[in-house]
This record gives sequence, C-alpha cells and structure tokens, in this order.
Amino acid sequence: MDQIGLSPVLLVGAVLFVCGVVCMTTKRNGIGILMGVELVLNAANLNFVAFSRHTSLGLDGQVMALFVIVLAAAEAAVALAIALNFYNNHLTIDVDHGDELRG
Amino acid sequence: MSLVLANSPIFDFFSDGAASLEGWPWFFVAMLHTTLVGLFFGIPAGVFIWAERKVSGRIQDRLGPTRVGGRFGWLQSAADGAKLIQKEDLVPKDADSLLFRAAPYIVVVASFAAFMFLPFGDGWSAVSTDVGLFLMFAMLSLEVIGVILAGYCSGSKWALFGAMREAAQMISYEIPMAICGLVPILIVGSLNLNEIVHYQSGSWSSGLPPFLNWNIFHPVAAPAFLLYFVCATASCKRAPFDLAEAESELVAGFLTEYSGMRWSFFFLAEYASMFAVSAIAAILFLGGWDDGIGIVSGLKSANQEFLASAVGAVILIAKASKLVFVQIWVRWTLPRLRIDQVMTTCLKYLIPMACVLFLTAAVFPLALNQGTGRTDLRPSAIGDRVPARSAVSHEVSAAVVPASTEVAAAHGEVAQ
Amino acid sequence: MSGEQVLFWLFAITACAGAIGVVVNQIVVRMAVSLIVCLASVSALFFLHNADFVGAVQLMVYVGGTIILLIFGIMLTSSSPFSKIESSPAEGFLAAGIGALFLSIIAFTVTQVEWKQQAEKVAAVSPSASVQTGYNPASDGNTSRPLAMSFLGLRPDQGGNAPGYLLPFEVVSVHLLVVLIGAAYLARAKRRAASEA
Amino acid sequence: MDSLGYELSWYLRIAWLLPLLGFAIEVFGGYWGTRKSKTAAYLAIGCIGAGFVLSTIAFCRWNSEMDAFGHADAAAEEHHAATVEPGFSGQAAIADDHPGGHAEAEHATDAHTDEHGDAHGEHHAEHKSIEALSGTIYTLGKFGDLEVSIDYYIDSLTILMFMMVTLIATCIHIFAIGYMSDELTEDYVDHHAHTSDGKHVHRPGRFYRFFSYFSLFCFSMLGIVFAGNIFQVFVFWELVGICSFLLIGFYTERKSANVAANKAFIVNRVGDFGFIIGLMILWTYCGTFKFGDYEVDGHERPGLFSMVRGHDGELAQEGDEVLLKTHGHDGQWEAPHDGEQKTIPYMLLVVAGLGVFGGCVGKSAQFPLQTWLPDAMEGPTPVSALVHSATMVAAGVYLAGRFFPVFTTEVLLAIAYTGCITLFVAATIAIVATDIKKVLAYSTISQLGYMMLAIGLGGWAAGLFHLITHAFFKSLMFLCSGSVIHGCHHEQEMPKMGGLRHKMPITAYTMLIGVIAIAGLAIPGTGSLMSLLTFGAVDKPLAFSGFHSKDAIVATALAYTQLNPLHFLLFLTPLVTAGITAFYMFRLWFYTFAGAPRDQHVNDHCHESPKVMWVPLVVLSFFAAFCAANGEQGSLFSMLSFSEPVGLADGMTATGTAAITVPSHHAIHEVHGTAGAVALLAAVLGTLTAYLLYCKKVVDPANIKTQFSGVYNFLVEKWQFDNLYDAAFVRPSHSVARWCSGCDRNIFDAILHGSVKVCIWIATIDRKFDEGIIDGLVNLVGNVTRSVGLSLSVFQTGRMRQYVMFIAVGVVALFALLFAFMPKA
Repeated sequence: MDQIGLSPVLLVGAVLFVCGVVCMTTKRNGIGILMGVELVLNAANLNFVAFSRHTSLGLDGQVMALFVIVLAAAEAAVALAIALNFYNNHLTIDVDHGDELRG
Repeated sequence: MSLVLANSPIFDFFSDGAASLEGWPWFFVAMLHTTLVGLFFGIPAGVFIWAERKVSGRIQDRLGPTRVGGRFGWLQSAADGAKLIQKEDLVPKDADSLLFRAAPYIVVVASFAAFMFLPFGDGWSAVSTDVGLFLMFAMLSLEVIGVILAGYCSGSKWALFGAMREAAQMISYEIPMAICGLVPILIVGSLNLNEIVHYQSGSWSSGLPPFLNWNIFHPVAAPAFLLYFVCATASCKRAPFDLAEAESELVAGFLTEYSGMRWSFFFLAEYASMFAVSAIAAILFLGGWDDGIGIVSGLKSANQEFLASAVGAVILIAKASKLVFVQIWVRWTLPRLRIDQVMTTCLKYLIPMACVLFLTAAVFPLALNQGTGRTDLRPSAIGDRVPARSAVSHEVSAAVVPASTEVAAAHGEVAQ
Repeated sequence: MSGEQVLFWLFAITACAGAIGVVVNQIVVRMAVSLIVCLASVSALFFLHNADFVGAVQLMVYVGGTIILLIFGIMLTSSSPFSKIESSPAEGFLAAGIGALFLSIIAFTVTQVEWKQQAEKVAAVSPSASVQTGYNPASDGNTSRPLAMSFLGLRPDQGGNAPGYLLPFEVVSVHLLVVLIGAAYLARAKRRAASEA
Repeated sequence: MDSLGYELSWYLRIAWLLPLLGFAIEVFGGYWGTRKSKTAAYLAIGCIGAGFVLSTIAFCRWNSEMDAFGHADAAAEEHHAATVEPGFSGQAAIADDHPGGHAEAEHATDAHTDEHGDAHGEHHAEHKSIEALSGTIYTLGKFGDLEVSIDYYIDSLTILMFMMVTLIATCIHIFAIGYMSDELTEDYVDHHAHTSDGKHVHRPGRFYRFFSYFSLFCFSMLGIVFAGNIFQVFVFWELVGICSFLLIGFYTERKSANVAANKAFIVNRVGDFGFIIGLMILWTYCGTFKFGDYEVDGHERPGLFSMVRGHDGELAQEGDEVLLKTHGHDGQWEAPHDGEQKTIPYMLLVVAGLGVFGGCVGKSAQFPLQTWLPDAMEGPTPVSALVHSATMVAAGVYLAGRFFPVFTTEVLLAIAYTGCITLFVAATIAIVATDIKKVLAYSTISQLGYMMLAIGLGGWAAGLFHLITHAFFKSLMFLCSGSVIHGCHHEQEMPKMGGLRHKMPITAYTMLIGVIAIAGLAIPGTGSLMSLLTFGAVDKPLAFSGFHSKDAIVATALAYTQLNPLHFLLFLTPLVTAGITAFYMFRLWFYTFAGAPRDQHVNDHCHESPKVMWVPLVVLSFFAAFCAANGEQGSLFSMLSFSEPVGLADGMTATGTAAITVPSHHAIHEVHGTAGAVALLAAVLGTLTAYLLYCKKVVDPANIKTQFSGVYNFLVEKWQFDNLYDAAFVRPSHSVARWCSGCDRNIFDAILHGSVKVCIWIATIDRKFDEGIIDGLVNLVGNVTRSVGLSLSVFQTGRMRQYVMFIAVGVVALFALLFAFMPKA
C-alpha cells in the first residue's frame, strides 16, 4: 500500500461519505436513510484505518474503527426499531409523512 | 502482504525462500490457490449428495442409487449435475430478475470463501491469517444474505416465508455457534486455525497418548462441542432445523422458484458449508489434521513436511466427513421441529448454555490455578505453545511481559 | 503495478460503485445489495491495509449482521413487494449538486494537504512520537493480538506505555446491552395504530 | 403519722383523679360511641362511685386511726359536766371554772401542733389525735421562694367533704341518666330555642358531653377539697367556675342560657378578683401558700395557719403589726423576739381575709353577688342539684371554713353580716318566686347565708355541719323538682302544678322529707323520750338533719348576741328567716303536690319518674333525714369539731376595730336549749302560715299580693338588685362601650378608611404604570420573540431529509468561507 499512499483511500472515503449524505437527503424510505448513515460511518472507518496505516495514529485508528462498527451496529438496531414504530404509526415508511413536528 | 497467501509448497516453490511475492507471480499463485480450493469445493459436495442418498436409502431400508457409474451409483451426483445443467433457467415474472439471478452466486461465493481459510494440512491453507476462524464464521454468515435475497426476490410467498424463517434461524443460531467456537479459542489463546491445531497436536513425550491433547477431552470444551454441532446443523438449515425448505408446509421454501443450475448451486453451497462447519468442528475440537497417535508429528520431526501435511489433510477430511455423515444420519432420523420450537431452543436454551460454557472456560484456568499452580491441565502452559512461525505473537509475548510489569509499576507509582 | 495496487483499485472502484448504487437505486432491496457490495469491498480495503481484524469484524458485524437487520426492516416495512418511494427529481438534482460541491471540497482538501509532512509534524509533538510513521510494516497484518491487548489496557505496539482502551471497551459493552434491551422494547409487538383508530 | 397521711392521700388522690380520667375518655364520646349510647354515663358513674368507695375507706381509716368520735364524745361529756353559768361571764370564768374545757383546749392544741412537720414519726407515734395531715404530692415549679406544688391537707372536714361530694354526685349522676335520656338521640328538638325563621332548633343529642362536663366538675370540686395550698385551691376554684359556665350554658342554643352562663362567670370573676388580691398579700408577707407546715431541705417551715395563729390560736399583735410566728419546731411556733421577725400589717391581714372571703362571696352567691345563682337555674336540673346547691356553692363556705385561722375578727364580723343579709334577702325573695327551681335557688342562697353567718360568728363546726346537711337535703329537693319537671314535661311554674302527689307519690314524699329537713321541724319534747330510749346517749328531739344544723347555728348566734349585744341583729334575722324558710318551703310543697290540680293539661300528662330517677331520691332522702342524727352529739358534728381551728373551743376576745367576743363552746352549749326552742317555734309558725295560706286557703294569697303590691313587686324584682346592677354597672359600661365604639367608628375608622382610599388611589396609578409600561415592555419582547419564532418556524418542516440537506449546505458554506478567508500559508 505504501506505493498508493493515503490520498486515494481518503478519496474513496470521501465518495462513500458524500454518497451517504446524498442518500440521506434523497431517500424518502427510512431504511434508505439508515443505509446512508451506514455509508457515512463506513467512510469514517475507512479513513481511520487508512490513517492508522499511514500515519503515527497507529493502532488507535483501528480501535476507533472497531468502536465505530460496534456502535453502528447498536445504532442500526435502535434505528430499525424506530423505523418499525414509525411504520406502525404511519402505515408507511415514507419519512416525509413523519412531519408532525413541523413548525 | 503475507495475509493473502499462506506458506505452502506452492508458495515456497514460487518465492523460493523470499518473505513475500510481488507482481504477477504473486497474482498467479493466488489464482492457483483459488483454483485448487475451488476444485476441492466442488468435489465433496458431489460426494455428500451421493452419500446422502445412499444413507437415506439405507436408513429407509432402500438401496439408494445403484446404477449410475456401475456399482453403488457413485456417479449419481454427476448425472444429477448434468441433468440440472440441461434444465431451463426459469425466472418468474414477479421476481426481481437481477437479484433473483444473483442470489445463488452470493450463496456459493460465501461458502466458497469460507474454504479459503481452511487449513487442510499444516500450513496448507489458501489464506493463513490470525483471524482465520473469525473470518470463516464471517463468510459462512454471509450465506444467509443470498438465501434471503433468493426468497424475497422470487416474488412468491412460500419463498418469502422460507427466507424469513431461514434468516431468523441462521442469525440466531450463529450466536451460540460463535460463542461455542470461542471456548476452544479461550483454551488455545489464538484465532489462528493453524495454531489451534498445533496446540492440540502432541507427542508421546508426556507418556500419555497425544489425542488426549484434543480439546474434545477438555472438560469445558466437550459440552461446547456438542452445542456447537447442534448450532452448526441448524445454521446449515439441515434437518431437524430445515424450516427454510419445509416441503410439507412451504413448497420448498426459498428454493420454490428456482430450477436448474441455480437450484443446484444452493445445494452445492449447502453441502459445502456442511463440510465447512464440520471441518471447523474437527479443527476446534478434534485436533484438526493431527492423528491422535503421533504419526503426523513423527513425520514432521522427520522433516517430511510435505508428507506430514498430506497425511494431515487426509485425516482432517476424514474427520470432517464423519461429522457430515452424522449430520446426514440425524437428518433422516429426527422429525422436523416447529419454527417457534426452533427459535425457543436457540434463544431460551442454547444461548444461555453457550454463555455459561464461555464463562466457565474463562474462569476455568483461574480456578485451576488456585488448585494446582498451573493454568492448564496439560503439561505446559499456553504461552509456550505459540508456534514459531508467528512473528507477531513472539513480539507480543515478548512485549507483553515487560509491558505488563511496567504498567504495574506505573500503577504502583500512581498509587503512591 | 503490484498486485495489491490492482486489488486496491479494484476494491476501491467496487466500493464507490456500491455506494453510488445505493444512491441511485430506488428499489430498497437493490439498495441493500449494493450496500453489501460496498461494505464488503470496504472490508477488503481494510484487509489491504493490514487491518485484518477490523476487516473481519466489518464482514461479520456489518455485512453479516447489520445489513441483515436492514433487510429485515425492509421486509417488515414494505407495503408491497419491490415498493419504491420515489423522491422528486428536483430534490435529486439539488442533492446531486450539493454532493458534488461537497465531494469537490473534500477532494480538494485531500489533495492539497501534504500528509507526509503533517504526519511528521504530528509525530514530532505527539507522545507516541517514538513510533515509526504508520503501524505494522508491510511484513505482517496480524493485529488481533495487539488489539486484544489494547482492549485489555496494554499497548505493546507503543512500548506498553500508552493508555489502553479498557474503560471504553467496558462502556461500549454496557452500552450495547442497554441498546439491545432498548431496541427489544421499542420493537416489541404492538397493536397497529390502524386497529386503534 | 405521715404514713397515715400518705395512705389517706393515696385514697383521696385516686378518688380525686378518677373523674379526670373519666372526663378524658368521655370527651371523645362523640367520636367513639354513638349519640344513643349510655357508655359515657356508666363511665362517669363508675369513676365517681369508685371515688365514693375510696372516700369511705379513707373515712374508716381516719376514724379508726384518729378515734375522732371518741375524742368528740369526750369533749361532749366535759361539756355536760360543766355547770350552767349565767351568760356574759366571758373567757376567764370559763377558763377558771372549767379546767376540763381548758384541758380539752390544750389537748386540741397539742393535737393541732402535731399536724405540723409530718416528718416526725416518733413524735406522732405516741400521740393519738392529730387533726390534719398535710404533705406535698408533686412540685410543679419553684420561683425563688414561691413553690407552686400540689399539696394535700387532710382533716375531718376534707374527708367529710369528699364523702359528701362523691355520694351526692353519684346519686345525681344516676338521676341524670333518666333526666337527660331525651338527649340520647341524633336529632334533639330544643323547644326553648328558636332559629331565626321561628322554627325549633334541631341538634344532635349531647348526652356524653353532659357527663364529661359532670366528670370534669367532680374532679375540680374534689380538687378544691383536696388542695393543700391556697394557690392550688384557686386553680381548681377557677376550674369549677369553668365547669359551671359550661353546664349552665349547656343548652347553648338558648339565649337565656348563654346570658346566665356569662353572668355566673363574670360575677364570679368579681369575687375572684378579691381572691387574687388576698393571695398576693399573703404571698408577699408570708411567702408561702401552704396551709400546713412543710419542710425545705430538712428545715421545718410554718404553714399559713401556724404562721398567723401559731399553736395557741392567738394573733401575736404588736401595734398595728402582726408578728408572724416563724420560729420553732414540732409545731411549737413562736414569733422570734430578736431582730428578724416577719410581720404583716394588721390592716393588710384584714384585707387579705376580706379578699379571700370575697372569693367565697362570689362562689357561694352571697350578698351582694348573689344574683347569678337564680339565673344559673337555666342549666339542666341535675346541674342545679349538683353544682348550684350541693357542692360548688358550698365550695365558698368550705373555703371560708378552711381559711378560718387567717380571718381576723373584723373579717369574721363582715362574714357574719354578709351571711345575715344574704339569708334574709334570699328568703324574702323566695317567698314570691313561682318557678319551682327559683324557689330552691333562693333557699340555697339563704341557707348558704346561714353557713356564712355561722362561720362569721365563730360557729365553725355549726356552719360546716349545716353545709353538709344542707348539701343532702338541698340536692334531694332539687332532684325532686327535677323529677317533677321531667314528669310535667319541662313545666317549671308552680301555679300550673298542684295535686301532683297522687301522680308521683315517691317524688312527693321524698320532697316532703327534704322540706321538713330544711324547715327544721322537730317533734318537741321527744328529746327526753329519746334519752330514755337510748339510755342518755341521745337527748335530742326527734328531727331531721336540718333541724340539728340550723339549731346549732341559731344557738351560736344567740350566744354571740349575749356576748356582743351590739350585734343583736345577727340573732334576730336568722331566727325570723328560719320561720320564713319553713313558710316558703311548705308553700312550695303545698303549691306543687297538695291541693287540686290547677292546670289540668299538665296534670294529665305528668307521671312518676322512672326507677333510675327515684332510687337516688330515696337514697338522698335517707341521708337528708338521718345524716345529722343526734345533733351535736352525733358522729358528724363531733368529727367536724374534731378538726376545729384552735382557740375556738374556749372562744376568742378581740379588741380594736371590731371589739367582739366569740362565744366558747360552753357558752354556745348552755344557750342551746333556748335557741332550739325558739328556732323550732319560728319554724312551726312558718309552717302553719303556709298551711293556712296555701292549703286551707284561709286567706287568698292573691289578696295579699294586691294588698302589699309594693312589697310584692319589690320582692319580685329581687330587691331591685338586678336593676341596680344594671343601672350601676351594666348600662354605664354599655354607654362607655358605645362611646368607645363611636370613637372607633368616627375617628379611627375614618383615619383607616382615608388611608385605605389613599392606598387604593396610589395602587390604581401603580397599576396603570405596571399595565402600561412594564407589562407593555414585557409583552413587546414576548410578541417580538413569538413572531420571530413563528416566521422562523417555517424552516422547521419536520422533514429530516431537509435538515440533512441544510446540514450539508451549511458544511459546504463553512468550507467555502474557510477557503475564502483562510490566510495563505
């Protein structure tokens, strides 16, 4: 990997990140938004690992990545439960129907 | 990038002693390994399909296949394969054709990838890594994705039911399975399949027969083995846990809409993963490629590395095949459970038992240390059994001790 | 061009493709599949970065667990098979524009920064300056033991004198338990709003 | 003998505290029991009955230890032995010719001394007769020299009072069960009280409350009797006052009842004012409140009595100072002759005596404070019987008797004259009263007057003798009247009655016994017959209790007048009044029971009272008849005389402002026959008159009424006392009050209202300021915030995708700014 260097990995992370954000903004399906979140988190993970490989961040980067993965799993579980509740209450998963809190 | 390639005669042949390969040779070697594993991935499946028929026939007081290939119908699987290839590849109108087509490949690839980490002999694994066992579990767990896709994208409610059941069942059974797999990991202290086997292999030097080193003879690991085997059977959706394709209830579960080659892929994957989990069981509990009487270690000490590994490979495959045979036997002996019974068994009984075993295994060395000054029933302690090949483990075991002492010292300072 | 470069570009492209597939697909299940592709190739990138344990965890937890959860969610919440909830093309374009800007900004930053120098600067000021730039040299990728050590509070990779992650580890495990219970509570079987209404 | 004192004090203090316990429980009757339960009554009766039993035990113990009768008999024999001397001989002669009397006096003296210093057992051991046992139960607090403590002072008087009170109270309690039975209801209709819309008042019955008051009253009364120091007496004095207030105002819905209750209370306050003055003087000069001697850390201290009278009953007078006898021991108290004598000005001693007597006047309704007692008849009849005839009003007399040693001759004279006036006035009013209870009330006042008179004349024993006998027959008569009223459905006017004896014979004849008793009738000449029958043990004529006691009083009065001819009225008035008493009592009886029914309606509906009511009548009538059997030789009188104050036995001579001579027992005894005869004559005359007027109708009382209308009205107006007080005190105070209220209304209220107006005006301005400016500002801020929030809330669309979009845009913008303004390195 040393020939490749850091930047390409970061670029890949950037693409993932942006895709995640765009996914969150465009998907009306709650699950789709979840996927966007996962993408963003993965981008972060990728950057962590890359830094741990290429900078003095060292092992800590991988540790961070592990924590992120674990917490992402937890987040996915809770988010899924929330999505199910949302579906129970609105009979659809379209998040645009969940605007009871609009001003 | 030693991660991708294990040491093996092939590797040694191409690298002639260098630490690592670069460029196209490396690529070629990798492809070679893959091809070999792929071949091996196909063969046992065929054998086991044939064996299944024979065994079921015997159990049902029939003869099973007898004609194809002359005696015993030993070409039956090949014949089936040929027939299936000729069949038309149907895609239902309601199905999501892309995913419907992709699903079998996912399944096959998943269970095939598991084989990449399987050490047939000493170092005879396509990819030798410290997290080999972990990766094998991971790969096997990917299989469920294909199943779910297959069921969901067939656009048929039988398939959907089957997929849902399958998904629920596999997800939940992987938990106790992994935990039981962790029990020997705790005993050995490594995720590296090679090291696990090394740990179990021994010689007559201690005066006892070497097979006593196998984890199956470990007081905690023995029950773990039984538990693991049950969970493995379930996660391969074998009877009595084959709710996914319960013919009597859902026509054929997630397989309902499949035909021809894709259908056979599922079967291929099923039997392959049966072999995979059995091989894992053999490695974790039954001493892997180590025969219990010191032949392999003898050969190794006689510098017959290749021969030793070859013999080991035979032994491992034999052990795994025996376990597969047990699975077949169980399938044709026991009736099918209800889905709620399946889930109850797992969530209410297997997981707690597995957790208890895990805790016991964790506390066991300490308790032992309290009684007899040793952390292990065996003549020597864990640290010494780290094989010489793992440089990292040397660094670690070297680094740990001073580190820990320094930390302790630091704590002491803090305390003062 | 060495083999790992090939692999890297291969997996990098598949990862990006998967990510983009997640965005452009409108059928949720296909989104899930492309997400799988993306995550799987990301884990492959992890392996390429000698982070084998992280890669394995990525495969097991993400691909084998989280995604399955998501597909469950899809199955439980889809009112009709292969249902697609289109968002207005205007939104699509807007998001695409914003995304493009975003990407360009990040790409600009990434390309502008001299990472080597930055790393050396950091190494000069950071307590772990003694460590060579970049962990595990090309020779090995076996990080499971050092990771386990660091979770136990020992840091062999930094000469044993750096703080470990014992406390965060415990906290995260307790957090996981809490989340488990909470999720089970949230998702427990309830009468649907329709039947109440 | 302190052991005996201790023992007796225990009997009596339990008897005293039991009613308090009863009260404490009965007070909650309304919460615990139903309005229909008689539990409270039984509880009260249990308490007071147990008290009676204990008092009886104490009585027996006392007499067995003291042998009071024997002592008294001894004294009596000596009296007989004494040859009759013509009057006016005075002290010396008696002293010379009758060593016996003297001896008896000294004997009594020694006895009296032994009362002091309870701590000296061996001394008492060898001496048989002690007249009083005193001691301290509990010390409430010490303020300098002043020691406020609960003491006991037990002598014959105490014990007799205890027995009398408890016995009568028990009877009246039982009677009250019947009398108050119509209170046993959830809805009691009071026919005498009206609501504003003219309807009768409906209220829940107050049976339990009545009995709780009764118990409290018994406790207080016994407390007075039990008390060993004047302060303690005062406390229970006031408690009694409160109880009478509560009981008179028992029908609190009736205005008249409330007025009467207030009147009683206020009038009593007037007397108590004097009482307090007396207390203050005594405390200032004597430094103690205790009657008997006591000990302070081993040193004996004289009580009030021995301080003033010493052991020989003489005032150590020196100029206009009286030396207090503070030195001595074992009861031999002498005034120290060296420098440090304690003295009290004679004047102040008189004032103190008068003050305490003022208290007695108020409590026993003596002239001029007698007006409250008749009104107090507003209370239920058992109340009148217990509180306003037998016990509470007797408390005044009791205190006068108890405090006798401190009274100087002037005070005694004042007491005598007060009693004299009272008895006459009350008797005359009783003649014209038509309300059956009113008649009895006035007769009570007049009888109390007799007692006071006797005490004032130095006839200590005679007065208290009469107190006891009177208690019996007066409570008897009140209960009878109560029975009558009950039977006639709360008809109290005698003119509407008549001929009731056929309807209610038991009531009638028990009443007759009481009447004869109070009238003091006797069968003349039966004395010798009795002596024959009883071998000389009894030489009194056959008569009921009243005869003997009144006889004793009249005798004392006669002897007194012989010695002090100046004060002949003190003999004539009671003599005449004896006749009047007989007259109006028989008038009452004839009116009520004899003759033909005047009001047929009443007569038809009246009936004999239930058993629970007439049994007490019979019991009481028995005592009324025979409690004083054998007069001065009787056990009752001798017990009393046993603990008579020192120096009375052989009389006292006082010079100075009131130069009077108190007759000695001997002197009284020798005129006894005469006095008895005269008194009996008067009584018979009165009786005959009544008989002729109201039975034979020789003359129609109506004619007399018209003939002497002036006198009649004067009497009906109760000698104008109420009008007098009304004019003298009530109206002036009313006018003063009116004037004050006028001041309030016109001046102070005006100022207040003005300031209030100013405040309101300022407040309105302030309010305008607040609402206009401050609130305006606050509202402005609030409105601005709200409107801004509203306009901004447009951005909160509730669509999270949009929020994410915002975030992304924000990040992009931030980065753009960063790039724009970041200094190029």
